Amino acid sequence: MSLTDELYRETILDHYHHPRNQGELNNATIKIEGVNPLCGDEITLYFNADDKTLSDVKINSHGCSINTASGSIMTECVKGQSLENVKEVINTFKTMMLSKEDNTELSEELEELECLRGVKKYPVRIKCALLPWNTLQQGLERLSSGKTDNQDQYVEK
Amino acid sequence: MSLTDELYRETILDHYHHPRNQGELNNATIKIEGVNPLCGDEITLYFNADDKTLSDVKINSHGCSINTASGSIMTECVKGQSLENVKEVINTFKTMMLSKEDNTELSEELEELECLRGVKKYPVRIKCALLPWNTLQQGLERLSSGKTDNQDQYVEK
Amino acid sequence: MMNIEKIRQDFPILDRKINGHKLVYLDNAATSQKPNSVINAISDYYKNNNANIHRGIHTLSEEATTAYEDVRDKVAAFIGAKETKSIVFTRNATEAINLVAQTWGKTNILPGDEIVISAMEHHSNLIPWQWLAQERQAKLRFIELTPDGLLDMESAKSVINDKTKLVAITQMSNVLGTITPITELSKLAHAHGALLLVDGAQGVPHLPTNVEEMGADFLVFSFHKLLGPTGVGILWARPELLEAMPPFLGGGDMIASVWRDKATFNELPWKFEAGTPNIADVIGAGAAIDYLMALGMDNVRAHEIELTDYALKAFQTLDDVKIFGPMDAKLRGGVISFALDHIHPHDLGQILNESGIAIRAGHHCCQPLMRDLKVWGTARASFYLYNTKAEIDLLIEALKEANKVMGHVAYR
Amino acid sequence: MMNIEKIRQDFPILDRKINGHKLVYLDNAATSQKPNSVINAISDYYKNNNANIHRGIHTLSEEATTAYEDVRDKVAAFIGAKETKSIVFTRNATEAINLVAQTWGKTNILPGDEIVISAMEHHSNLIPWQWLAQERQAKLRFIELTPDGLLDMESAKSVINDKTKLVAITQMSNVLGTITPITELSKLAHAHGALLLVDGAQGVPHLPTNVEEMGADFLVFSFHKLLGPTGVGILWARPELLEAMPPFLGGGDMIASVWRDKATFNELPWKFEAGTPNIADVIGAGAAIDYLMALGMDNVRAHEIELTDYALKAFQTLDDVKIFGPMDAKLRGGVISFALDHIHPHDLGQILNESGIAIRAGHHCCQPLMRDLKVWGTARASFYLYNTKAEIDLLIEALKEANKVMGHVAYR
Ligand SMILES: Cc1ncc(COP(=O)(O)O)c(C=O)c1O
Ligand SMILES: Cc1ncc(COP(=O)(O)O)c(C=O)c1O
Repeated sequence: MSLTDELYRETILDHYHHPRNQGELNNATIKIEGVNPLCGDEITLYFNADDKTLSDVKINSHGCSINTASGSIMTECVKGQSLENVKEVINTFKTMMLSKEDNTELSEELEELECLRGVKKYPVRIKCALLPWNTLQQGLERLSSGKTDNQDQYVEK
Repeated sequence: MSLTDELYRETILDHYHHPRNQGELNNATIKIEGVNPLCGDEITLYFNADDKTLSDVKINSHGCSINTASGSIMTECVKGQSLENVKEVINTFKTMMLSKEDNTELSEELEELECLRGVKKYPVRIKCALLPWNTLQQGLERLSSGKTDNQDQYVEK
Repeated sequence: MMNIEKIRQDFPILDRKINGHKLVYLDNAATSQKPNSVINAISDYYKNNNANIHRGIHTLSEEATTAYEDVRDKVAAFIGAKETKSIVFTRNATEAINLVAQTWGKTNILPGDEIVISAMEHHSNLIPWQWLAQERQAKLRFIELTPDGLLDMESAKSVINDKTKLVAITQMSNVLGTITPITELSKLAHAHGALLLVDGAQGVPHLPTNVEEMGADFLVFSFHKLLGPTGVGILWARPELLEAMPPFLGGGDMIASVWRDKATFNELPWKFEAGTPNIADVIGAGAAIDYLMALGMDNVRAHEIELTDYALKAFQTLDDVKIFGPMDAKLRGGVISFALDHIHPHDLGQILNESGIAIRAGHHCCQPLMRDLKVWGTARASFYLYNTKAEIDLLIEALKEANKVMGHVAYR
Repeated sequence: MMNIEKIRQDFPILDRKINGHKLVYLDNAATSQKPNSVINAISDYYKNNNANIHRGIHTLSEEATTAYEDVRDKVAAFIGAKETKSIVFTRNATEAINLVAQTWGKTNILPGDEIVISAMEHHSNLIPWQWLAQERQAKLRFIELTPDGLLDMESAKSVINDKTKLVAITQMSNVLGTITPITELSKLAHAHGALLLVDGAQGVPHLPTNVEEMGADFLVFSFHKLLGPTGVGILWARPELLEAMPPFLGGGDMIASVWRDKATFNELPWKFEAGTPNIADVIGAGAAIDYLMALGMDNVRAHEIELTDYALKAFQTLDDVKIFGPMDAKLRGGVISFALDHIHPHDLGQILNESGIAIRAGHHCCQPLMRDLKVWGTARASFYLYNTKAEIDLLIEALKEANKVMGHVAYR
């Protein structure tokens, strides 16, 4: 199996070709764009939430397979979850992607994320995988700050 | 005789230590500054002239030996000369300094300039020698343009 | 005719192995590789002549000054400029455009004036004019493209008018490869009293370029795309324009006399070069010009037409491929943007890299063009004088492989 | 303690012969020489990893990006900056100062505000403030020097007041060698709500430097004076200042999203780096930091104090010599400006060059200071880590010779 085959393992390709929760949410509590200026990936994330639960989420991706799959799996992992849980999921995923060691454990509900672990070997692609998550994180910050003016843009660093 | 000895031959040192026509001319027809931004040499040139003759000239030099000597000898060569002659002298000197060949002939009246011929071997110093002459040339241009506002600065290139 | 195999030996990086494969470098529109003569010019300078220039009287400083200033003559000869003093060294093409916008622009653009660029400009030839237009309450207008990606001269005629003060246009598109009709544009602009700035970042490295024949008023380009080092760009402008422009950055070397409260400025071109310049790389840039002049830009261009023609035909043997830009190699440079139906360019770039093939993927700093093309990015292969048909064959093979890796699922 | 003979072997140019003599390079305040590790870092990059950065997905681009960005960490560590994103690469110190003047300055300086610099600033730390003051109808004020060439803190206290918005000051004078009391100035400036910009062009290469200890808000310097290549300067600023500053030059790489009529900008530090940066030389600059960090800046400073002390004493054995600046080597760097009574500095420079000794002569880009000192220029010998006492002996010998060549005629 070549490195590339490993990267593009089936789960990623499945989510890339059939992304879940794609599209727009009318009257979303939060609408936020995420941009990776270095490669041009852009996503728009919509979600409905009160101060406890993230009840619905949709994403409009125009990125590469990693970016699209990561966003697709993310929506599955966070939809209907308590905000507390959502934050924990974000943390788990970011730790998995950014820590030097490769020993982050994924619980059963998150095991779909497993397929993205291979991305760590390709440093330039890590940002592709992180963009939806960082955008969600910024969206949550906006939610808790009460500034829901829907003008925000998250720019990947 | 080392290269340096040759450069600092006696005539130059004499003019450097006893520069001729140094100082200011009150109510000069033309007063013009000359600057070499690269080394900081600055001179101020004063002369009286009508449309035919350069009747008097003074120079205020703060430059190196080459610059000071060149200005000093220049004043001797041009003082009291017809403007036509002055232009010719300027041309002769500039040709001597700038031509690739080393065969510019100097007439008897100009033979004091001979000592500056050695400067040609030191390309950075050529500008030191040229500054008074280029400043005089620009001053003459101002004279003939009628703009005698005494605000001019010649900047060596 | 150039001997490409011999040329390749001058470029040490071409022996590099990537993932076990010999490097196939097809990212020349981003930056070119460098011949030994350029690399050595830089290290020889540091080993033998390094000194600060202009203000020094010792031997090293004199040698460094001469070597640095001599490159100005070479650049002038290379682009057919009549006067050495019209050559200003900058960091890159981007800085050169900003210099013009901030000096010429701020003294010449008034409210209501119009600045004209095209739909395919690089961000570097867009953002400075957006800012200038905003600041001066001027209008930024766009020449559109024809459906096959050429500059639409009808559109040019309709947007350039007597309010136009500047037409700023790329000589060759870094996305579509399109070569623009500079001489025609020059006539059009000048007929309306406007000036013409040519963004030669892509054009100058690949096309014989003569500022007089083009009828340009400003030309900018970057040496890193022209076999030269990073950190050196050129602004050429007609000397009378440069004379009239206020200085750009202030500091050492660009002054004549300085007092606490005022200063007078140095002559051209030094008025525009503040502080210690990038001496070593300018000298390296001189070696790049020597290299290209020895080959002849006509030969470089002929080789690239041949390669591009070959590549355009080879691409058409692929399924599901879309090529952006003109299909006639004579109307374009060796920059081929393309898309495969089911593979995002970013993925494609990575898959090709597994075979040692370096292409670029993304918006190529031309987001407005991407929006017009209704894509989020393209894959781009771009050639230079050391590329071969065999390398294009490898590219095509690898693209076929990629279709397999990513599957032919016709979704999204 | 450093082994100077071993260090000298790292600098190939020190074997250079000038007019039959071994080069004695005492023009380090103008630019430093480069060790092999720096020269090789640049050529190795071109031979193995050269690519455009940030936007590429292929191996070379990834390697180049990593190598380039890693230098930011090194620079941050070298100057004690806490955040990598606070390091902006510029062409030189001059550009960095202009950047601050044109972005921070234009958004923060209002009519009636005051900008304070000192009487000994380099033109690069003067002209940008002259322009800003003129444009904003602000006032440029000067801290004077004490008779022995130190910064006069009484004067500082009298010119810095609540109208002061910025104090911009050299860390070490390139003419007098004077080291300024940055920490004290920082307290004084901050007490009045002003910011402190430190021109570290001379200081950073020679003194252990820590932005936090200094209490600086901005620090600029140039790598060519710090064993590094030409074409790389640094702007460090407190991140919250950089965040609030508008961008400087517009173009590729500094944007986030671009439309025809507007754009959003990239994160720090890239917001301030428009167009293709000087990649190779930044990587070379990283090698320069490695070299200095391995030696230890404390050791560099100790060596230079020793040399300077030796030189100051040796100078006093000469007739008719005047030294400008403080006479205590601990209060100054290894930059010695001097005058011989009857020899113009320009002539002196040339005479020393006959013996292979490279010094500088002129106004050293400090014309206002020259006017204050009532001279048209000075001769200047300046040291770095590879200089030796034996070289100072050669200098003193040659100065005695010069007195003979030019004669002792006490005129003018
Ligand atoms: C004190 C000081 N500031 C600023 C500069 C300007 O540095 P650069 O020419 O590298 O921009 C210099 C060097 O000449 C200097 O000595
Ligand atoms: C057409 C065009 N213009 C301008 C630029 C900017 O060049 P640089 O990044 O060297 O300033 C580029 C290169 O990226 C380009 O392709």
